[in-house]
Amino acid sequence: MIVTQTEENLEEVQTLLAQLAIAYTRPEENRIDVILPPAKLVEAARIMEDTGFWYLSAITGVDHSSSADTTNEEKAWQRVVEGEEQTGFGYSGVLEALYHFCKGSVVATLRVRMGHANPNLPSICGVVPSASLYERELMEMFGISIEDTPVKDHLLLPDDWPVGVYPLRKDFKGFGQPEVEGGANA
Amino acid sequence: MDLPKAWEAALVDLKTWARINSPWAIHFNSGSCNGCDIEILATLTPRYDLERLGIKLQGSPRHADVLICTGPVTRQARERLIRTYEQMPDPKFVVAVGSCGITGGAFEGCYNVANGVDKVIPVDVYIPGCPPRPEAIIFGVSQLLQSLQPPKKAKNRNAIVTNPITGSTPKKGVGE
Amino acid sequence: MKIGSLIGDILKSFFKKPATILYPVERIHAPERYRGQLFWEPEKCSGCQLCVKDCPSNAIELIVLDKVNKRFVMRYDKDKCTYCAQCVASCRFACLNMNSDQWELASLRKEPFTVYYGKDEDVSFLLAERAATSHLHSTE
Amino acid sequence: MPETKHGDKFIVPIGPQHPALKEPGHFEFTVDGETVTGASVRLGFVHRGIEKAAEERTYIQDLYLLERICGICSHVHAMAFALGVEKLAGVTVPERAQAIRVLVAEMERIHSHLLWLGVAAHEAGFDTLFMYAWRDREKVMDLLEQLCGNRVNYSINVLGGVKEDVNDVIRDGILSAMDYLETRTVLYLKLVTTERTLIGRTRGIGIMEKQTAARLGTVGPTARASGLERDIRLEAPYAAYLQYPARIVTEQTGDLEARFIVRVKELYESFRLIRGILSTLPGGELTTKMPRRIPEGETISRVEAPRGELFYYIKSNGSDKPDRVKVRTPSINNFASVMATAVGHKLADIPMILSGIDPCFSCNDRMVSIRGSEGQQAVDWEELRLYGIEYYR
Amino acid sequence: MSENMKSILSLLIFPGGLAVMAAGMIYEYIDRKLVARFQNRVGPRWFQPLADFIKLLAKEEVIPEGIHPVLFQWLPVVAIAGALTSALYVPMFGVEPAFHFTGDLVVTIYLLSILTLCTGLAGANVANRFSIIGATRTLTQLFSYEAPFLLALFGPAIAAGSWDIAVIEQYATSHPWLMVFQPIGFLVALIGLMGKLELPPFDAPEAETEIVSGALTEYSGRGYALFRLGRSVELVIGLTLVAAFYLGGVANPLLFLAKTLGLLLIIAALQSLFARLRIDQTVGLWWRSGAVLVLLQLLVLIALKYFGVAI
Ligand code: SF4
Ligand code: SF4
Ligand code: SF4
Ligand code: SF4
Ligand code: SF4
Ligand code: SF4
Ligand code: SF4
Ligand code: SF4
Repeated sequence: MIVTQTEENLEEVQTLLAQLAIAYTRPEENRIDVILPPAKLVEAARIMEDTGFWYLSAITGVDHSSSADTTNEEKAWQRVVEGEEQTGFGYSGVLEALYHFCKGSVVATLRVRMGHANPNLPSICGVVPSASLYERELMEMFGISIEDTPVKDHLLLPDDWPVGVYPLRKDFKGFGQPEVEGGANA
Repeated sequence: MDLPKAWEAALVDLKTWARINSPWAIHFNSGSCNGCDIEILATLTPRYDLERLGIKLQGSPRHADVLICTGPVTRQARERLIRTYEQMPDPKFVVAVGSCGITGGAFEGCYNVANGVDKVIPVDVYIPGCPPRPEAIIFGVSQLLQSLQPPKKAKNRNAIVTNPITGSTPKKGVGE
Repeated sequence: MKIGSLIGDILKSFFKKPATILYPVERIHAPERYRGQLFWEPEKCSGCQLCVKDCPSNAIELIVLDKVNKRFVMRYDKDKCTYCAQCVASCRFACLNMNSDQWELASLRKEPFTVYYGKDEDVSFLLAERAATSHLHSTE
Repeated sequence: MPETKHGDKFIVPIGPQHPALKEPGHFEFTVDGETVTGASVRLGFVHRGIEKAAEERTYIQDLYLLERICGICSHVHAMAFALGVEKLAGVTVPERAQAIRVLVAEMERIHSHLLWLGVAAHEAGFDTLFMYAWRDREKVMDLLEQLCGNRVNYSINVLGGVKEDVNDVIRDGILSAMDYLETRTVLYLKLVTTERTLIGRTRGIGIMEKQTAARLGTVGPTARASGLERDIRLEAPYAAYLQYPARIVTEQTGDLEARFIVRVKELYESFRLIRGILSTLPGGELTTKMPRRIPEGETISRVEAPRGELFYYIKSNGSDKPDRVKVRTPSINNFASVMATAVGHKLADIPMILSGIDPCFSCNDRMVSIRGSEGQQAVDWEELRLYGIEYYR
Repeated sequence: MSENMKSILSLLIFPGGLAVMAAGMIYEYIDRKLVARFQNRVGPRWFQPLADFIKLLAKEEVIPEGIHPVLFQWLPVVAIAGALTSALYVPMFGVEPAFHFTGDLVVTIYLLSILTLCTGLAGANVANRFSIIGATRTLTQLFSYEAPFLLALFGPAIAAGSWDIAVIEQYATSHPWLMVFQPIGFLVALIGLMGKLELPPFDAPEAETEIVSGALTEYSGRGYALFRLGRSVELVIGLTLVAAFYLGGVANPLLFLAKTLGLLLIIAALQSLFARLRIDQTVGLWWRSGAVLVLLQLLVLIALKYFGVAI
């Protein structure tokens, strides 16, 4: 029997994660977003696991810079670290990883933020084994380094993909047509 | 001595006849969305039954005459596509199915694709559509077979429909 | 557990007419809504370019010969089109439609895939102009 | 492939495949002696960079681009995206449009399950069943073509509604096809539960316990065959599923046979839903006006695809192009579950586990090569399986 | 006509060469057509096997690297020669076999196995993993069905008290259909024939979804054409043997056609009915059911014979 106790579940997450979170928001009626420092991520994941949010639906990476303002990124990151900008979205110079845990209709998202320069995350594979694929995707698509994840090979990109090029970052503009076609004729 | 010559001509005709009536195919997915692939598979099923034209899907490139290729050719698929093509014995033909196999279609300009099969290997027939209906695929293949026909007999054999598209003359749509 | 549960069905199939349609021998018609080749009527077009903007695969281009007199030519690439009909939905003047009977588009060459729509004189004007410029380029 | 070897640890790669029907993948299993200690998967043979391209195109173009992530469940992709964008724009889509979306989604489920049944049968070397399943599938394809204008990639969605309406002719056509398919489904259910040669290849194979399935985030029929009641249509109803509630189909055994049964039984459920929708189709408009620029915000859109939960995350920045679109397809979740169930098993079990999860896996190259100290040693699927039999004797 | 001329003729034209090849193609066509009809589709045109054959002959023959080229090229020839030679001992089209001697039954059966052995060798010769697996499976399967098949054909031989195919055939013609008295032998012979020809559900050695095309994956052109033709020829010979032994002989061409085609119909239906057996299931089936049952039947036969009961 599937029960949807949206409100109760949301309350539960909120109270349990209260001491770890920097802040939280309730963007939609079935969602809660909890902003965490990267160091607290694993702990938070374990709490989610224990409360029945064992279903990790996906991990989304987001690059918040628009491609124009990457110059300011360190400054912006500074503001985040200093707590000036802790909620909301749409500020620049920040990479963010979103861990979507689901239970019934509720989506609880753990959000951790990093600067562009040296993004680092702990792996949650110890808690949620199925995170492995998504963490690999984060690594190759956004260049976030996850030191203790079990497998670090490429997942989607070819093996001869250039090092240091991360296609889903905003500053990646593609290789342009000639390169791809030239490669094809080789 | 005319006889050997006549014999030779007959032999050539026989070979052509056999080639046209027994095109075995191999199917290669080079990054397509599966749409074209399921339509290709559908052409083998009772509704369309390509076996009645002698077409069989083969597993090994060594046994195939026709490479049916779908998708815009991703970076990873490129090598394997070339290898498959090289493994096929001559004479061999390539059919590019689907808009994205011809030009990249909706994926044109994506960073991981080569925008079309003919950027990688030579293509003999292009079948646009997204995906083309199974009938349209059959039509494309019959175009290929027709082109193998010696010119004098090209018309009335096999009851294959001729291409209704004539050059680039603009036409009005029906129903206007 | 049984073995050969399908026996009734295969026997039935054996005596039934095959489900096959004999396509290349008998021509068949697609349903009315089928989205085949795109067609464009120059008379009604306002030149708003909405269709071009919304096309997911750059399959159409509206070439403006004379904006004031509404002389447009539409270039259409059958091999780029994804046959999604978004352009048809976007056009407020119903200039575009997709023909349910033109789906046998296969060709041995890529050239026939690019077609130009428009009033006859506009198309021939454009093509002549293009031929001339390409000639210029080649002699350079 | 990087070859790694520490002591008696080998990497065992499986795939990439022979080119055929679906997405090719490549798997690598690390084994320590007999036991699998790690598993990894390599996808991307069909990776086209859609997520990046989506950021560079307008919402309207994205609708069609995303629809082309996959030709088998194209409609649910477009629907998930459209629902998400409509949520962001604060637009209410007319009821009739929502009902038609659900109608097409259920028809797509029928086509997808029949397709799967056929392909699975083909994998098992049961070509007659393959032919019959695909022959019957053509009925649905015809209807979809009649209703939407294309057999695959229907493109019936637009942002703000649907393009095409259901008229009387189409409704009658669908209803009579449902009756026909229902009689056929009886046969399929009989086949998958009683045909001995088929059961010989499905019963007791690839068992996944409910607990494991739950922990690994398995979705769709694979999860439901393990007794897990997971179905977004019920958990978080979207579009018109509130008005036309689905019923869940589960099996407890969790083996390959259960997955066959769940999928076939879900066909009945789809027939019921379609009949319900057609008998009480709400009236009204098909589309509503959509802004071209979508207000800033982010949303999550989840729908139940034929293979399980499909997850979209859409972030807009106020312009006419999305800032980020994340797509998580059901398959990747089920990949994760194979990867993890493999760990701790004997190497000899791997082929079973792979083939047990999803037919897509079993059609990945059956070739396994063990990289041992004496160079490369080729082991095929069958040898590996025989080896498994031997091992357990 | 001298004896030599006669044997050469019979080897090349009738019943050895062209005639059997033509018959092979026709029977292959009928088989494919029947299966197609069982699957509710139209199926191939009548000249399909011929077109396939000529096309393959005209194709480039790729000789893969790292193999024994002579072996690679000659194996198909040996294979088809074996199949064709065996036709000389079988009463084709209701005509007396070209040759016969005491014990030619055993020789024929071994000649029939040459094709399979060649297939196996051909697979093992090639450095392609699919081929090697295919070869292994082919040989595994050979060992599993060969014995029951042989035993199944011995049944009528014991009944007739001779190892000469022609004599057995005459015995079968003059007695009621042996199929009635030895139903197990009949079934095993028929199914053994399917195993021999690697028809579904015994097609694990060339399962397309698993190992591409098995042992013959690397063959293109002429070699592949010959192997395929050899198999069609075996189909005809096998059907003839079963019809001659179990269905009351093939005394005249009409009876021959009627009986072999009847058998073909059964075989085609069986092909469409089942899912593929895994190679271990095949082996298990043959040894556990096939071999044991035929052996039992043989023992009963021998015992009856011993006690002088007329069969
Ligand atoms: S042409 Fe269309 S349907 Fe075919 S593979 Fe490409 S995107 Fe898919
Ligand atoms: S149908 Fe779609 S792809 Fe084709 S021109 Fe129109 S908008 Fe572009
Ligand atoms: S949308 Fe219609 S009116 Fe506007 S340019 Fe296109 S065809 Fe012309
Ligand atoms: S959906 Fe994922 S796998 Fe598919 S193209 Fe996009 S990024 Fe690649
Ligand atoms: S799960 Fe993925 S590959 Fe499978 S049908 Fe759906 S979108 Fe396509
Ligand atoms: S799970 Fe299977 S069917 Fe689905 S996308 Fe993956 S390979 Fe394809
Ligand atoms: S899933 Fe199987 S049939 Fe499909 S592409 Fe992969 S290997 Fe081929
Ligand atoms: S095994 Fe054959 S029919 Fe099946 S998916 Fe592969 S190529 Fe297609």
